[in-house]
Amino acid sequence: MSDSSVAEHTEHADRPELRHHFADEQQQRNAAALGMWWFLGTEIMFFGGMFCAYLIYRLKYFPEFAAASRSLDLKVGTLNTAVLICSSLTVAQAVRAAQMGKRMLQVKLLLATLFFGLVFLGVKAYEWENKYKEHHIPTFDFNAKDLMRDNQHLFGLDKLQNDPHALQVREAEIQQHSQIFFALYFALTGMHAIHMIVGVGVFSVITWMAWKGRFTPEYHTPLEIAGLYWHFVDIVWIYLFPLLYLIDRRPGA
Amino acid sequence: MSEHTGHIVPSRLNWLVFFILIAATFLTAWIATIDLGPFNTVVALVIATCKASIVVLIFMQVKYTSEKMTKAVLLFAIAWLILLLFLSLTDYSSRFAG
Amino acid sequence: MFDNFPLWPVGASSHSFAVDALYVFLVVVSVATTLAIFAVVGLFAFKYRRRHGREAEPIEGNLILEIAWSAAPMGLFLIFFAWGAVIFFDARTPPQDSTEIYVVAKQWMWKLQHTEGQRELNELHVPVGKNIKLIMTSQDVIHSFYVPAFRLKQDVIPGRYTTMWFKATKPGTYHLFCAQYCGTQHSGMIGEVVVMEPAEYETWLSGGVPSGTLAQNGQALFTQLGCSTCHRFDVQGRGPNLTGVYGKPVFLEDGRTVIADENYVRESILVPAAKVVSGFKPVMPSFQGQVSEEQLTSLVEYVKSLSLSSSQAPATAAGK
Amino acid sequence: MATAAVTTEKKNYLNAEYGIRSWLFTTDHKRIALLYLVSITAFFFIGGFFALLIRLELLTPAGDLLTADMYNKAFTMHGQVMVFFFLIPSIPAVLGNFLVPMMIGAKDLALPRINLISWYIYIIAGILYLHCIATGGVDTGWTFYTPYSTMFSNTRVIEAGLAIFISGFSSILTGLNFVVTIHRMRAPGMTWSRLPLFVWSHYATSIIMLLGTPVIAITLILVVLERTLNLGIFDPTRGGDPVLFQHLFWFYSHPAVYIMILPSMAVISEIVPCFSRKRVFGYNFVAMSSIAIAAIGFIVWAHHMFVAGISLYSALVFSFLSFLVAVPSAIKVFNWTATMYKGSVSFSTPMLYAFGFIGLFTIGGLTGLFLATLGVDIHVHDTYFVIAHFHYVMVGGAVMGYLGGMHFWWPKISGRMYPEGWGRFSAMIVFLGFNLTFFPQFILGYLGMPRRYWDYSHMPEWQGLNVLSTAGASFLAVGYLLPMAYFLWSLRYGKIAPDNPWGATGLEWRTSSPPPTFNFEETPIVTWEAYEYESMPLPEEVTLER
Repeated sequence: MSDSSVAEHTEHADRPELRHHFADEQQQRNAAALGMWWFLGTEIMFFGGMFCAYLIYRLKYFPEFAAASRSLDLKVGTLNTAVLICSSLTVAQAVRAAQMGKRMLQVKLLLATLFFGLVFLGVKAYEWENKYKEHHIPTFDFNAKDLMRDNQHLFGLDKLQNDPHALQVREAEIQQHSQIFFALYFALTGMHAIHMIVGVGVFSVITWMAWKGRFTPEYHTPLEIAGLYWHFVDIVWIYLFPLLYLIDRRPGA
Repeated sequence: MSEHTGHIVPSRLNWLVFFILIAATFLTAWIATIDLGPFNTVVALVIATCKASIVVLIFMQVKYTSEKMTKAVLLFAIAWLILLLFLSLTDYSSRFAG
Repeated sequence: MFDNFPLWPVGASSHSFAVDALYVFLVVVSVATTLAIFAVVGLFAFKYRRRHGREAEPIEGNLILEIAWSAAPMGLFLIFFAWGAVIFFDARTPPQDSTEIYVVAKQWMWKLQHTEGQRELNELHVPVGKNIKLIMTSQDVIHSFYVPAFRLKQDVIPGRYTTMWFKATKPGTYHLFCAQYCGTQHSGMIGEVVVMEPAEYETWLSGGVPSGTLAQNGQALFTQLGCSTCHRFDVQGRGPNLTGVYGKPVFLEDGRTVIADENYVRESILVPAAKVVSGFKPVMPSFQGQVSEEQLTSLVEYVKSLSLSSSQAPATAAGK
Repeated sequence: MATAAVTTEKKNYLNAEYGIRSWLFTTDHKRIALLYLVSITAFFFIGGFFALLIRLELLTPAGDLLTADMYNKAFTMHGQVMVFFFLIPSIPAVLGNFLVPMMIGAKDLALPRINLISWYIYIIAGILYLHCIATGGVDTGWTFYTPYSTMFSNTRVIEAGLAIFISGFSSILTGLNFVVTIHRMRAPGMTWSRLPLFVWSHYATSIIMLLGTPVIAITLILVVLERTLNLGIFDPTRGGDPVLFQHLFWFYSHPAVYIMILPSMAVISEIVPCFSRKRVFGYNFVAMSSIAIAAIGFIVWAHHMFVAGISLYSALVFSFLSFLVAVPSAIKVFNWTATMYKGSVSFSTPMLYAFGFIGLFTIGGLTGLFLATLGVDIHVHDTYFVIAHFHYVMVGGAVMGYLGGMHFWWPKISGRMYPEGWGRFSAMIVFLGFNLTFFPQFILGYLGMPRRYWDYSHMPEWQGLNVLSTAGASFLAVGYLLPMAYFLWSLRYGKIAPDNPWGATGLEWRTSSPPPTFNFEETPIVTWEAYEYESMPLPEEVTLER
């Protein structure tokens, strides 16, 4: 750490939050915010690589993707989206509370954020556990039998009933291609969950800082920056929800 | 020095955004069950983009920031993502056809 | 003494000349540009070298010059692009009357199969002056079929067919390389392409002990696997009549249209349900895992032979 | 504003604090730059060692020195070490780290702790990669092509992939720091149109680091997951597409070439005006061409895949786009040349490297056009022609720029002068050795020698050119070792460097050598244009030395 160098450079001694190399707080805040925005740009491309793979395989193996998507629990997915939106609201309100200098309100809102974040992760864990029970985790005894059972028509399996060999082969294919969906599902939701876990860790620190009264209407940059990250993770989920859960939910299809 | 605090978003606006987001979430889940042909995906993505936009504009305060760079960075990154997807498709779209 | 310092590869295909011509053009332009830049740098460096009593003159820039030296290279590049594109387009579009040879690559060898039935390992015999189309796939990793004398290469990818074509113009023996890194013995995955006079080639063809042409093998397999019970030629069976299908557009059940090329036939054998012909039910079983890549090539070849008029393919006409 | 005589008592960033802790926990961008300098130099010699093995093996046609597997590992690790652990961090993390804040009149980078973290991340990645080398290495080729890397290779692919994944974060954080610093930390009066071109190029480089690196990060993670969990995303036997990997890989790895060359162009854009005593010709065009290279560089990636089984249509699109990126590169070369016109050109060591750069980059760039030309690429793709081309750009270009920059700023970094005679001598050795090493490879490539061949005993006619190449490589090795030796020598015995030995205009020359911890005694206020050499007198000692 640069404590020694800060001590050496005493011109900001009266402003403890201001680091030595910045001229004023405004410059420091702007630098941090810009840094976070660029980092979020990086994150877009990080998920972008997976979105690219997703797009191509979705075009290539649409029936399997549609069927696998239907096997995800829509109610739980919708609910979880709502939970994440709640957490975004509490973050936005916490920033507001900091801007107005209300310490306890900040802390409560941040605790609520942590709560919603953990609920989201809990629900995600529950969904993954179900995937495990359904044998929908790639390579862990992966089995797409239930997908075939529920989507006879979509896969054209109904037309193959009197040809056991054809059935068998088509089934092997469905097994493979739906596994690609689930590979991408776990890659995408897993990367998202890792981001959530990091977010919860960061917000624990932020909550502690808020509790200690570190944030004032003049200085609450860490909260603001962490908030940007949290909202971004929320936005990723806003896209993952339709891309994973809503590929094809039409009743007739 | 009011610059330091930035713009304070009214509480009511935050709540309004919240309700729109929740409503849109249920809306998109419901619309997905109606047969719109190929437009199901389009509608789902349009709704997602609207939701993402208001999060960016209000919650992330991009609407209020005096900083031009924020928008530029955002547009930059999105443009790059589209380049990746679009140019990969120049290969795949014409490969599937053949 | 130049045995150890060859400067130019032999050219032995209809392509070599085209590629060489463009290459020479590029070399000439590049050398001229490089020399010009070196000369100007050298001239400036010498003429304006640091001397006492002479100061540098401040010059900010010159818009017209900037535009000129942006536009001029761009114009030149457009020529490179267009010329290169024409050659590439030609190299990637096999003529209709090509003789087909199947290539199966695996770590670390080339298996080649002539439609007449001959099989070869790491050695390919072709007649001079005939268009040859290679239909290639790999059993394991990505390889690349590269014959420098023909100035052609194409990656060979597992799970699908890629094609390339050439017309050899000069009899001789030429190197065949794997150009895509494929593991331990990558540099040992080499072979020879033997280009022969047509008469000599006929002798070579008949010299071997082919167990029948590729299409004939395919036909036998077609019956053996029971394909012929559905794909009938006399009456409409459960599957479409395959006569004349190859190379033509096929209307699919889901409204799309595809051209029935090698990849389509291959896919239809392995993944029948993917593109079902309009008016038929997806009842065909997949043969994934049941037929080897070699057998697959013979089946594809047989389906093809059903579309060729007897004048073009005497060998297969006899088999029919 | 340049301070007068330097007293030995003067505090600077080097003697401000002592002890290992003062280095390992520093947040001073200059000290972090030196930490990077030491670590990338170590990796340069490791990569160089593998290069040596490759060249020795190819001295004779038979595969006699190494086994096939050892050879495959040697070229793989040569590529990965040089690309990910030397070239990508080289100029940005050393010279960029040191100079970007000083050039814009800042006391430090905007995020100093992040800067230190990025070095630690780099070290963690480096140690992981060294562990990978020590425990058997990796043989996939630096490109990790699937399905070989995922299903067939029996080497330590996971470890190598993770090491490169981690090093990516170091690169992202460095880029992030530069962008924020350039936007937020400029001294009063340092407008965008007064920024040194070095800073412009680093800005462009940072954009590539930020938007490209995450894609290779996720791609490598997918490869690792594919190997550990058998996902099948790139496995053709399970419905995956191996060519998709190539798309994702080159989406980063082509722009990565510009991460290497843009900072080098940055150095040349500083050296040429300084040793011509003139403003750079067409400042706006040189600055904007950096941005254009960064932007267009992202949309040309599939020119690595013309024969990889992409569609004909896609190949045409990418060939066309690839030619576009050559235009801004050409603009730069023309502008540097024009800068010398009516100048006062000195042949000091950095300028010799700049000449070398212009020459080698011209050849490297022009041969790149051969590869963008579809018809010719079918023949020369994956041959030694490609090897020669990218070494001309990445070694001839990037390393020449790096060495030129090291000589140019060595007085500032160390406070000492290097021996000028030795400097000129080794610049010449590097230039000649380089050409001898790599020019024969163009011919080998057109003859059809495929890359990554361990044994060419069936093609003995290739030996002559390979011998030339190996001979050149030994010159090159001497050329690289010499500067290392006399730089170290100069630390103790070199002449004390004045603040501005070259009479250069940049802000970094208006503070003492070596600079104080916070770079400037007081924040500078910029009132002059970039490269205002007409109002910058040549210092006495340089005038005498010519």
